[in-house]
Amino acid sequence: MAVRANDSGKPAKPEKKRGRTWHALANPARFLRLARAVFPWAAGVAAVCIIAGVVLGLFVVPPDYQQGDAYRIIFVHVPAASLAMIIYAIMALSGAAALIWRHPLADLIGKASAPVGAAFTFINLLTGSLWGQPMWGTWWVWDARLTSMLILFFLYLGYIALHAAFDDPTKGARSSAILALVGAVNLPIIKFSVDWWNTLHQPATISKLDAPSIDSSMIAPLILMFVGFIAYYLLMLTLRIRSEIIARRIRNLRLAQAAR
Amino acid sequence: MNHESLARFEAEDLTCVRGGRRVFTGLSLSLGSGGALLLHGPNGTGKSSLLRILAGLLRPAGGRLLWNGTAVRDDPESHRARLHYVGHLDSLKPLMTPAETLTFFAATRAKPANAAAALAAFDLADLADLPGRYLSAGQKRRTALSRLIASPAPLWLLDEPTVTLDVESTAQLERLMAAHRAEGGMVIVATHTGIALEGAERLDLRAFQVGRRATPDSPGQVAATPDFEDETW
Amino acid sequence: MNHESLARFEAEDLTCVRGGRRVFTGLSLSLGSGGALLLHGPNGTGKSSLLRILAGLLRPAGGRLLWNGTAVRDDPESHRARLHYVGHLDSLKPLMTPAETLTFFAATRAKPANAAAALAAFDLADLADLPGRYLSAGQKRRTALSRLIASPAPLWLLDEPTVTLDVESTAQLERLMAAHRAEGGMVIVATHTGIALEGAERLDLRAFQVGRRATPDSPGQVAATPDFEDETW
Amino acid sequence: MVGPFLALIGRDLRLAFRGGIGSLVSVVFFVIASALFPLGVGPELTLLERIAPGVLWVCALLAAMLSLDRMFHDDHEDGSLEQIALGALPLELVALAKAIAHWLTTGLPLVLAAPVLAVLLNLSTEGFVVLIVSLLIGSPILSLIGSVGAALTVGLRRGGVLLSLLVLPLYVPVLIFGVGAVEAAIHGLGERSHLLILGGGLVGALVLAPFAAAAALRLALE
Amino acid sequence: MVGPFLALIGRDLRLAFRGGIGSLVSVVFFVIASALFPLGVGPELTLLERIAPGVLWVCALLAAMLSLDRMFHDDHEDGSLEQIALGALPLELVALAKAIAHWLTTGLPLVLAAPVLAVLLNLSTEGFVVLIVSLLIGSPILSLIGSVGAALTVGLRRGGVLLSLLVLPLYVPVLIFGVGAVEAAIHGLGERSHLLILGGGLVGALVLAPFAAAAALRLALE
Ligand code: HEM
Ligand SMILES: Nc1ncnc2c1ncn2[C@@H]1O[C@H](COP(=O)(O)OP(=O)(O)OP(=O)(O)O)[C@@H](O)[C@H]1O
Ligand SMILES: Nc1ncnc2c1ncn2[C@@H]1O[C@H](COP(=O)(O)OP(=O)(O)OP(=O)(O)O)[C@@H](O)[C@H]1O
Ligand SMILES: [Mg+2]
Ligand SMILES: [Mg+2]
Repeated sequence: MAVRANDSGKPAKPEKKRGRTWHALANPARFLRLARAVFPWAAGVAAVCIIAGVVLGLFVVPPDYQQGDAYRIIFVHVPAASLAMIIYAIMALSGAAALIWRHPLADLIGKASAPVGAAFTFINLLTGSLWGQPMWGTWWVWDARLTSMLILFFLYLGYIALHAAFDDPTKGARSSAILALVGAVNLPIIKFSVDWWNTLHQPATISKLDAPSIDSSMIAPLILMFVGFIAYYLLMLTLRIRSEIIARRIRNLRLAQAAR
Repeated sequence: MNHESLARFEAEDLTCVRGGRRVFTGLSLSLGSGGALLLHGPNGTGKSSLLRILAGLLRPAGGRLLWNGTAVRDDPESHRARLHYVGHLDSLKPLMTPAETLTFFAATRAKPANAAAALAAFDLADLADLPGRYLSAGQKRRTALSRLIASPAPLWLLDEPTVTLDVESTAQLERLMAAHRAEGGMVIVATHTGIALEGAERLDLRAFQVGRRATPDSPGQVAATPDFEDETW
Repeated sequence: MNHESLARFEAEDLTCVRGGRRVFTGLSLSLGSGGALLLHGPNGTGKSSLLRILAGLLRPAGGRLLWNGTAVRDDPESHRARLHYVGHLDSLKPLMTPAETLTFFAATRAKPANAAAALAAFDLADLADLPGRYLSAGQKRRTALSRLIASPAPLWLLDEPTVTLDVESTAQLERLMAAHRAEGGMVIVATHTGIALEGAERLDLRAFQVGRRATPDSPGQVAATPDFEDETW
Repeated sequence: MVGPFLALIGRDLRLAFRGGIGSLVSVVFFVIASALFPLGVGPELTLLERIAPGVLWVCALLAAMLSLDRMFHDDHEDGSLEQIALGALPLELVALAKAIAHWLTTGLPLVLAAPVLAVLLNLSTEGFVVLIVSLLIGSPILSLIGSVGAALTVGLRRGGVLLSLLVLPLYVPVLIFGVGAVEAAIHGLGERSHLLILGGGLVGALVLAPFAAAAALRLALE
Repeated sequence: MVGPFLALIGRDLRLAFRGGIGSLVSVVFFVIASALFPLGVGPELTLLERIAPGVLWVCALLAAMLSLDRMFHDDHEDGSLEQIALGALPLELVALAKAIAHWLTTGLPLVLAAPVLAVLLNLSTEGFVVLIVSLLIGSPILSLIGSVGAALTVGLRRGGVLLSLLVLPLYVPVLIFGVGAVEAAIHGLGERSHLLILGGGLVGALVLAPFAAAAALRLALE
């Protein structure tokens, strides 16, 4: 017989590939268990570090001799900028993994990270311009660093919009993975070109951004906030991946219903 | 015979996942020179998806294709060259004539076109130089089908080819399929309405479904529905 | 009976011009309550065009439509209110559910919708609240057809309604058409595959062609082909 | 008449909301295009201040224009448009409802985004309020004129770009008076007359555009 | 390989020519949008001269971008794309051929139209030649990057506007160096380094873009 069904039409369970570390997480149930274990730790570290950082930054560290209290915004501003860039790098890496190994977890990491990264970028832009008003007398200047940050924000928005535009989550994930990689190639170019463009026209503005050597008492809250933000990112990542897995199950139930 | 007389096209244990859902699994088939296969089954059982997998347009989630025993995955270019796929879309530009269309598609296959003969085979000779926008649904469909004749290939994959065809054109398609098989070609057709394909095997896609819905009178199937628990991301 | 029991729908001497070419001419038809008409003929003979003319979507180049003897042209609003047209397109948004779609279209007709009953009639009750993007081709088609039931209208104009329908749905459509006619409604259907419509008249569009092509064995028809001379601008 | 009219607007709004970020994209275009100008022109604040009203209005106009092609396109493609045309609502009111829905989903967000961009481009504070008012009066005109262009190009391949060509010349007066109002306010010359003319244009467009659009839709449905 | 590659470009050109005015529309957009700026910004010649390089480059960029969505859209919609994918040409070369055809039908006409607009915007004579050269090197980059965006959005509803969002941030470096070259020439600072960087960008895009676009097309065909 040329055409044959396997026994009684029941689906054969695909064999689980074991041994490779990557596949240790290849099973959503196992991932969810891991996520449940990570959750309290991430939440705890985030809460402790951020609260400690805020207390230190607002009340303990002495005011700046030049800027008064306004500079305290740096404790949000700088870690947010770092996270914005780190998260984009993670998205690009997981995008490469998604395209090469086609692993669903890599897909999910990208989708779950993007809004968090966009939020940190936005926080950086917001705190920066809030700070800029007292310092520079204007909310915004077309400075190199500011401009490349704004473009990073657009790259995030494009990623989110592209992902959301697909009905099929795996297609959305692969497409936005391609976009993340292209954007990652472009990101240093943007930074470089914008730097160059700016120095041609207005070399003066940048110097304001170059921090004077930071007082050692300011390092502690900065590091605390940075660690807190990282923990917060991990927390959001696991939470968002978990809810995405659940959302997909619901979606699949609906699809199964449609397919009868 | 035009086509390799000892060719054999096989699919082993195919699994198809679309939109994160398994459409079918464990599907195998095998077809020799002159063979024909009729795909049927209710809406949404994966006939079109299977044809796209066989054409190499869709990557199966599991399983593999073999041509004369060698894996198609290792040499997708040759596989593309030996098949014709006619899907739901007619690939006809409003601004291009049927003759130009056939010549162009033959050129993309790096083959010379026999456009005039192909159009004549579907009774389109008089419309050969009319821009596509003037053609009716059935005339467009016939133009798409005439690709089969314009540049020969042993394996024909046809997705509901008779939709919008009138009775005479359907009969002509049936004759052309018979002639193709007589020359050693293979034909795989998905259809709801039935089509004359002498000695064709029939493949009911229902046999390979995964998440069949529980119907009130067969509550036992409920258990089969969510196999997501441990595999859906 | 739900519908006017003495209604009569007539078309007199219709001419259809598309893309500057006369498709058919001198076509008349007449249909009373409970009547049915099957349009057939090869591809491109103007079945779809005729249905669009009857629906008032396409303006005929000549001739007129009458409802109970009064010209439709004088009161197009009432004509629209008394017909349902189901064409090739399913009018279903990927982001809207079948239930919402039916309610919306009933609202555009300023009529209350009976969405639940209509969907149940086509076995779509389970899918009523699923976004359209999850539906397969046949399910979309059934949603489009359920408009016929959601807000009643005496005249049904159906263009190849059974395309992509599976066997059971086709039978159900036939039952619904019969019930509609029993209530005094009228049905006009274009189809290639045939559909059960008891006592329906058949109208072969070939009879009204203008530019019939000269076939080798009927060279006398060549003269009929170019009637452009005095009418084409 | 009122029931079908509101049903149509309601459905379009619901579809836009369900579209997620997709439906915000014209605002995003507005933001990005406005941000491109400083990149092209250079970051000097005084220069930017000088060209800010013009750049903002031109970008708002382009953003409104770019989203026009989806006004009737989807409905035409999937057959909804012919069903709506077979409904009780005259095509004139269909076109008006569509233009209103378009404005609510693109024009209004543009107006809301404008203040942020005005900051980015260093618009002087005198011009701020007038910019928003002029956009509030002017952007519905863009949607109305746009509905005519969208209806004319609905069945066409490559309609999108052709649409720009049809619609841009008609947008010029709106642009001139819109920018005029802002500049007048900045230079303390009194913006009232410009805004009044814009208002007159809005009334005119409300009266005329639906008829033109309906005629075009009738052709598209043949 | 060469035969199918040329056949594909040839067909796209033929379709563009048959499209009549429709295929010239991106130039027309370029002209109209550039012409809107004097209207929006006011007619002072010195101001115009100052912003001319930026405005011309931004408008060229927007014009190139607007015609992107038709790069793969029609072929996807009517099934030609899957037939082409089943042909002998690897998808990478398909994407490259499409980008080349796009440039020939939109980028090149933009370059040809630029001198006229430069006069309109009072661009100083020093910038003239460099503007054209920078467009000549920069616009193919726009088509190539655009082919990635077009391939990513090909199967989507509302792809057109989403495409802008994806592609505009990627266009920023081209804009900066393009304008930079013209301004450097105007101020006598030596445009060579800008043009060399643009050239490097072109080579990079030629090498990388087809792979990204092909990956995206493969997804769209699934
Ligand atoms: C919207 C406006 C602003 C944006 C988008 C912005 C963006 C950034 C970015 C991207 C970084 C880099 C962080 C890193 O390299 O890890 C940064 C660092 C910093 N910013 Fe801002 N910034 C803005 C406004 C300001 C203002 C007004 C000030 C104060 C005058 C300021 C002071 C700083 C300082 C002191 C640093 C740390 C510098 C370093 O460690 O290299 N920023 N900002
Ligand atoms: N592009 C797509 N993305 C996601 N899911 C899809 C896609 N196309 C089809 N599906 C799903 O895959 C399943 C199989 O679809 P397919 O088109 O292969 O069925 P079919 O047997 O050809 O049905 P029909 O008789 O309606 O043509 C369906 O359940 C459908 O919902
Ligand atoms: N939009 C259009 N513009 C110009 N000509 C058209 C258009 N649509 C159809 N035609 C022409 O009108 C004639 C009749 O087409 P129509 O679609 O009515 O035929 P049909 O009988 O429904 O054919 P089919 O069986 O293929 O559906 C055809 O010759 C066709 O070329
Ligand atoms: Mg199918
Ligand atoms: Mg038809």
